Amino acid sequence: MGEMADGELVQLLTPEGELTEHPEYALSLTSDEYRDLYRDLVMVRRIDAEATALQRQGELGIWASLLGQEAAQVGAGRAMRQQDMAFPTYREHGVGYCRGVDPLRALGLFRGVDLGAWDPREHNFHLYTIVIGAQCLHATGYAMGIARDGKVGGDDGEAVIAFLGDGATSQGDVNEAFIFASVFAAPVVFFCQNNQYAISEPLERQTRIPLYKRAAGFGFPGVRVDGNDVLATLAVTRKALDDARAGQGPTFIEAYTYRMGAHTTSDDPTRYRIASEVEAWKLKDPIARLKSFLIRHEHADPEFFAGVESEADELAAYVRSGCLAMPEPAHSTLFDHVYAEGSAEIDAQRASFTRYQASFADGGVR
Amino acid sequence: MGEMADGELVQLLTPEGELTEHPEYALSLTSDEYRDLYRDLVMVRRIDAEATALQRQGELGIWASLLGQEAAQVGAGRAMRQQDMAFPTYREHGVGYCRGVDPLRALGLFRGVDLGAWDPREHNFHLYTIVIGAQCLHATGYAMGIARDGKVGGDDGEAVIAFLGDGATSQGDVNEAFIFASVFAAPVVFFCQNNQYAISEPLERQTRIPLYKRAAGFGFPGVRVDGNDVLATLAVTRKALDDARAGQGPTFIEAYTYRMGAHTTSDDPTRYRIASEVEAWKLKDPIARLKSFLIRHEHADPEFFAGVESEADELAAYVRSGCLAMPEPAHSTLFDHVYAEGSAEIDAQRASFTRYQASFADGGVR
Amino acid sequence: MPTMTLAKALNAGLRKAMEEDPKVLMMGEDVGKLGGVFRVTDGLQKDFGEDRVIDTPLAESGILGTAIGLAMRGYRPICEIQFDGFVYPAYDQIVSQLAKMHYRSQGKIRLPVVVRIPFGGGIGAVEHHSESPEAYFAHTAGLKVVACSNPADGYTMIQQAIRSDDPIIFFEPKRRYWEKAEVAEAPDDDWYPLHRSRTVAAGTDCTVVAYGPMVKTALEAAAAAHGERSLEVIDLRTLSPLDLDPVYESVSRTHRLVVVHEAPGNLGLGSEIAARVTERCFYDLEAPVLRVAGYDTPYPPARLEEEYLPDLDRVLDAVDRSFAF
Amino acid sequence: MPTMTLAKALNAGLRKAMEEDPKVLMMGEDVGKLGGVFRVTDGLQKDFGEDRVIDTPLAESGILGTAIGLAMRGYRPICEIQFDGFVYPAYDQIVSQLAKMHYRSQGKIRLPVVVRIPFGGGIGAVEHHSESPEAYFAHTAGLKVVACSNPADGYTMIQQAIRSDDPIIFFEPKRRYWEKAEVAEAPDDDWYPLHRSRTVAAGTDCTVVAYGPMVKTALEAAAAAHGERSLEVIDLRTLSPLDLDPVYESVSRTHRLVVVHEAPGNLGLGSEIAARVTERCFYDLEAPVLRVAGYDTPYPPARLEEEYLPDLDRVLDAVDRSFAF
Ligand SMILES: Cc1ncc(C[n+]2csc(CCOP(=O)(O)OP(=O)(O)O)c2C)c(N)n1
Ligand SMILES: Cc1ncc(C[n+]2csc(CCOP(=O)(O)OP(=O)(O)O)c2C)c(N)n1
Ligand SMILES: [Mg+2]
Ligand SMILES: [Mg+2]
Repeated sequence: MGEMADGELVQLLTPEGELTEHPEYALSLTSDEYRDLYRDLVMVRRIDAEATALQRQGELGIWASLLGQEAAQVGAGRAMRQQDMAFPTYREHGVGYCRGVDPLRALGLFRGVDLGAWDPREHNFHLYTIVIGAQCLHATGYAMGIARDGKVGGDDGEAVIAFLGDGATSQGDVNEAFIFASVFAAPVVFFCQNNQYAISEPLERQTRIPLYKRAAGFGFPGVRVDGNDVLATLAVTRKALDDARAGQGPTFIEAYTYRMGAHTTSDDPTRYRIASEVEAWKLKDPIARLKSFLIRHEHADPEFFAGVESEADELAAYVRSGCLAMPEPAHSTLFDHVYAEGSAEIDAQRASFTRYQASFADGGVR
Repeated sequence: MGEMADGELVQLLTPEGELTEHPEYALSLTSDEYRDLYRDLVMVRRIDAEATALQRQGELGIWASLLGQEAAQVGAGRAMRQQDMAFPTYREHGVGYCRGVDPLRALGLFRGVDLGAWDPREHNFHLYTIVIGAQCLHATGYAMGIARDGKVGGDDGEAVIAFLGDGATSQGDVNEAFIFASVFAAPVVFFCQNNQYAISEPLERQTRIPLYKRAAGFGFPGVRVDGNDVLATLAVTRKALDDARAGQGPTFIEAYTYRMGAHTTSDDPTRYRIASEVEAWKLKDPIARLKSFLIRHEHADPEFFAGVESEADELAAYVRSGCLAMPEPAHSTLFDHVYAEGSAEIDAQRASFTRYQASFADGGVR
Repeated sequence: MPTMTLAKALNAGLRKAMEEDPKVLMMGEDVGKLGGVFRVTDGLQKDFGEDRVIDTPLAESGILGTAIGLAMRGYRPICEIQFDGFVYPAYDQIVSQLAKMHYRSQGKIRLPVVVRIPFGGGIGAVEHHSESPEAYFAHTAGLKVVACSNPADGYTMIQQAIRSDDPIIFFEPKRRYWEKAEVAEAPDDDWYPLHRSRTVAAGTDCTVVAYGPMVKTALEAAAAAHGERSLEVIDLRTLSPLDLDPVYESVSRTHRLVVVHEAPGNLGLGSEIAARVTERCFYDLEAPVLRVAGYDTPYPPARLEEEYLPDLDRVLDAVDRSFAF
Repeated sequence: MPTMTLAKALNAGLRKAMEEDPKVLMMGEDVGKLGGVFRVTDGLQKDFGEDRVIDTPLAESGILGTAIGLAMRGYRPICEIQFDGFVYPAYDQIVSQLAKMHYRSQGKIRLPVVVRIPFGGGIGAVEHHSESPEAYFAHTAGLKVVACSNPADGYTMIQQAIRSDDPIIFFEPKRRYWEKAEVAEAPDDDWYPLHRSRTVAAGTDCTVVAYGPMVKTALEAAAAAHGERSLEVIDLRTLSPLDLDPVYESVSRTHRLVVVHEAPGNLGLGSEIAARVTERCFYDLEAPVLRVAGYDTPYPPARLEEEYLPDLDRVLDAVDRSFAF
């Protein structure tokens, strides 16, 4: 495990930054588009780095870093059309960025001020899901709804992309999602970032064969793409979403990548993996790779890179100051939105809570 | 769906009762062995018929008939060695018969006098499992235990066979069982009787491609066998169990068959399937097929068949009288065996129940 | 409308809801061609099509999880769980996803999903077919839980549940499916609210609270006691949030309360009702609240279920014990 | 043995059980090399090997289901559920399989499976990491449910649970993992029985019952009230079956009872305790049993958990309210 047969993997850009050809997937972008992807990668990494720093300084309770997975997320995020819907795990900050979610909104959950504060409909980007695999069924159901709405097979086609990790493939819910998606030919793409670990557990605790092969047994295609290659990820995901919108049903994409950092800021990966493995993956860094390409093929000049850097600095500063300025949730919001149509019981509990809290304000020492 | 490509299916005996060859699976039996299999099929069908009759007469609350699936069950049951362990659903009366479980014991659950009364260890045949799919994980765990006990790869190898239906393949638990079995190379055979229906739902509500193909995506072999061919089923299952005992890990077997009767006696299949389909499958009857073979190739004479008939009559009479004679469970057994180590709370409830019941015996009209 | 069985009344209610709102979907195992194992969805697929009455793969978590996704897309799915004992594979989707979504999204996502569960025993079934899992859901914040007890309520409550923007676990007393009663077709605003308990027999000596299948049992007990003792029977109807005002009021008059349910007593609905009523009516009660419930054992073989399940005699015995205090 | 944290005490208890019985296995997500996210299984895989400390696929139902199979084969598996909120995918295997097997097999199959669940809030975690699901299991006949509250109990109770032939849901108060106390290495027969409650502070004015993380809170309340009011604190320890004899005895002296837990109040353990104590001690009680519990909302964002969770002040407030009755 961990090593793959060459040829299995869709790659369009080598780790050295050279374009390669693939018989099934082609992508030709303008310089602008290449540069935009580069900018995305840098921004996404910077947001992540800033959040990690904020956690270290006690401003976030925890943070799930995407370091190393930027290309997979930006490739997938940019493959989506406006009308497509994404169902993320807790790590898809990069996809959220592509969907126009203010990075500050993504911090709320980790800071502990809310449980997800953006409007999923505004961005077509659902709230984070922490229970492993559960979102794959939601995505499938949503996609079934798209089909029922007649939004497949025509010009107004819509598709769904469900994100999941390599560990998640072991959950019953994920396999049930494959079944529902297949049986109902739902327009959904299962985008699995195989970052080689589920917390401490290496991939061989979840499977004995490459993950992308799982899909065939459920009756739909599985593709393994180099998840550190933003071009290949973009091309493969675009094709899968196009197929879904066209009414071809689901595709499973295994984006082969690596979690460069800890599982979350609470984790200590030195307990379960060796430094040399991390070093080896550094050579496949998704940003360095695209940068080499941009430079070699003169898609970008030093000014461009400097500009991106300073843009990233600004974004980081925005994230930092915005995080520190996030208002604390008002105590009584504890009781808000338990039910859409309210409940006398919750109202009563809120009232007694308010009275109780007021009893302190009254200066009463209990 | 429903139609399969020829060649996919392992068959050793045609519906007309002629032997055919299969490149991978061969079986050569003595006349005695052929006759024994025939006897098994007839006994199993007769037990089933009698139980169905008993239900109609109100002696059983419900019955799940195996009519049409005799060959699949006898083939699998006879493929097992003494030391192998079976985990049935609620329909494997035929396997239970092969494992030496008194058919009366299997009736208890359906009569409502117990929840499974045989000793699973005595017969290496676990209690029936009604919650779809749950037993596949038990079987896998049991098989993991076999491996831990060092009972694979040597002469004292043991294996497990888990029974499941076509509908069951959609359950998360079943797919998780595939994953655990594969990852831990557990000596377990998943024996799926694809009888084309999950109650009223035809196979295409569970899958778009043949079920046996599911296994490959989990990293172990899947085979489709003619489940109405007892010889093929025996050969395929024997091979799979041998592989498991030898430490080769799991196999998935799809026994392609048909549920000739209703799902259970509570069901009305005329609501969801057409008579012609049933008629077509009648031509593939597993017993008629073996009988033609036995006659044509002179493995058995009319006496033999007459003997089997009268043996079956005796068995049916035994089942009938035994069922009617089954003792009602004593009321206080309600409180038995809730805990292995007891509970003061249950003791107290039993005591108050006994007092309460005694208050009626005292002639008190309440 | 005529006299009809509970199963028919539910069917009529589902049909009406599907006619009124094209976003209403029915999904589950065998709900289509077969019309459900209890025929509650009989004829719906024929009339509304396979896109609206969906035979799903055999996977309860899948049913609930995809229903959540469909609800996010604007649909109003009704999930049928075939029997009470088969809801547990969907537990995570119900408890961690369905129940919490409105709260965590600060009201931005509404999940108007109804989960229909035939529940309770008394039909001589095999194991896992006679469970009473309502407390598992009532303890879960974010869910609303109701139980109907008769055809008239079945007809209206299912429609109200479908119209509600909250997720609702809808319990149907399977052993009452075949019992008939008058069902009135009422204009909406005359309907009794979904989340209200209702006094179904007036009395003065002792209050008896029940829900689902046990309402009939409680009424039978009241009839049997008639002349000797006057029992007031309250049909709880809403199991979460509870509506105990009618109970408090009743207990303030009767001074005694017996709660009846099939589910095991330990941490059953009866415990919560006892705790609350005692807190509210502490000085009114002349005896502790007594509970008549299933024992704290797994559901027994069918031939023992008569002993396991509360019946008229056990209700009257509890009333006696209340008076003996 | 020295002073140690609860996490270390549990680790020592697990280690001892594994040394004593080669059939004891540990299984779960990240329990091997990592030693569990709370390090409760730290070092066990190194010392007992990968065959006895098993990193499983990421599937809780799979963990429980295979543990059941392993138990049928003669093993004594201990399953770790990583956090409280992740036990629900395994709910069916626990409630329909693990809990019922001994009963349905008429005692022929014993399933000595321990399910360890770090539970409760107060650590500033994200959603699904601070749940208190104990009532879901305590309502389930066939399971035994316990909660430890301190290192000494952690060390002994985990060993007793592993030795028990019944399936046990073992709750560990995660926010107390890092708190230290003396742990005594005692000969077996001196050990306090697993299924017994224990009075941890004597008092005369009001009884306070708590378990798991709230025991410390109750003790702090007792200390804070000291001089003014004398609180008797009982650590429940066994959540099912309940052992309420010490509570009845205490209430017969104090005449007042407050029950404290983090789980939502509605159908929480407090409701059952209130119902039973009122039934048994009806004439002893000078006030209704009062409950201090989490509110009936989903677990809130971390920055609101201080408001959500019972604390010393809320306990004292309830004591005040009891006296005001
Ligand atoms: C049902 C469930 N079980 C356990 C967890 C705890 N947990 C959080 S992340 C994680 C590992 C997930 O691995 P993977 O799917 O590969 O995603 P990655 O974190 O690597 O992106 C685990 C076990 C959880 N969140 N949900
Ligand atoms: C978890 C669960 N859901 C639903 C049921 C109700 N049920 C009993 S049998 C059955 C169909 C099973 O079909 P299949 O697996 O093909 O087995 P077959 O009955 O055809 O042998 C269903 C839905 C159940 N027993 N368990
Ligand atoms: Mg991973
Ligand atoms: Mg079938």
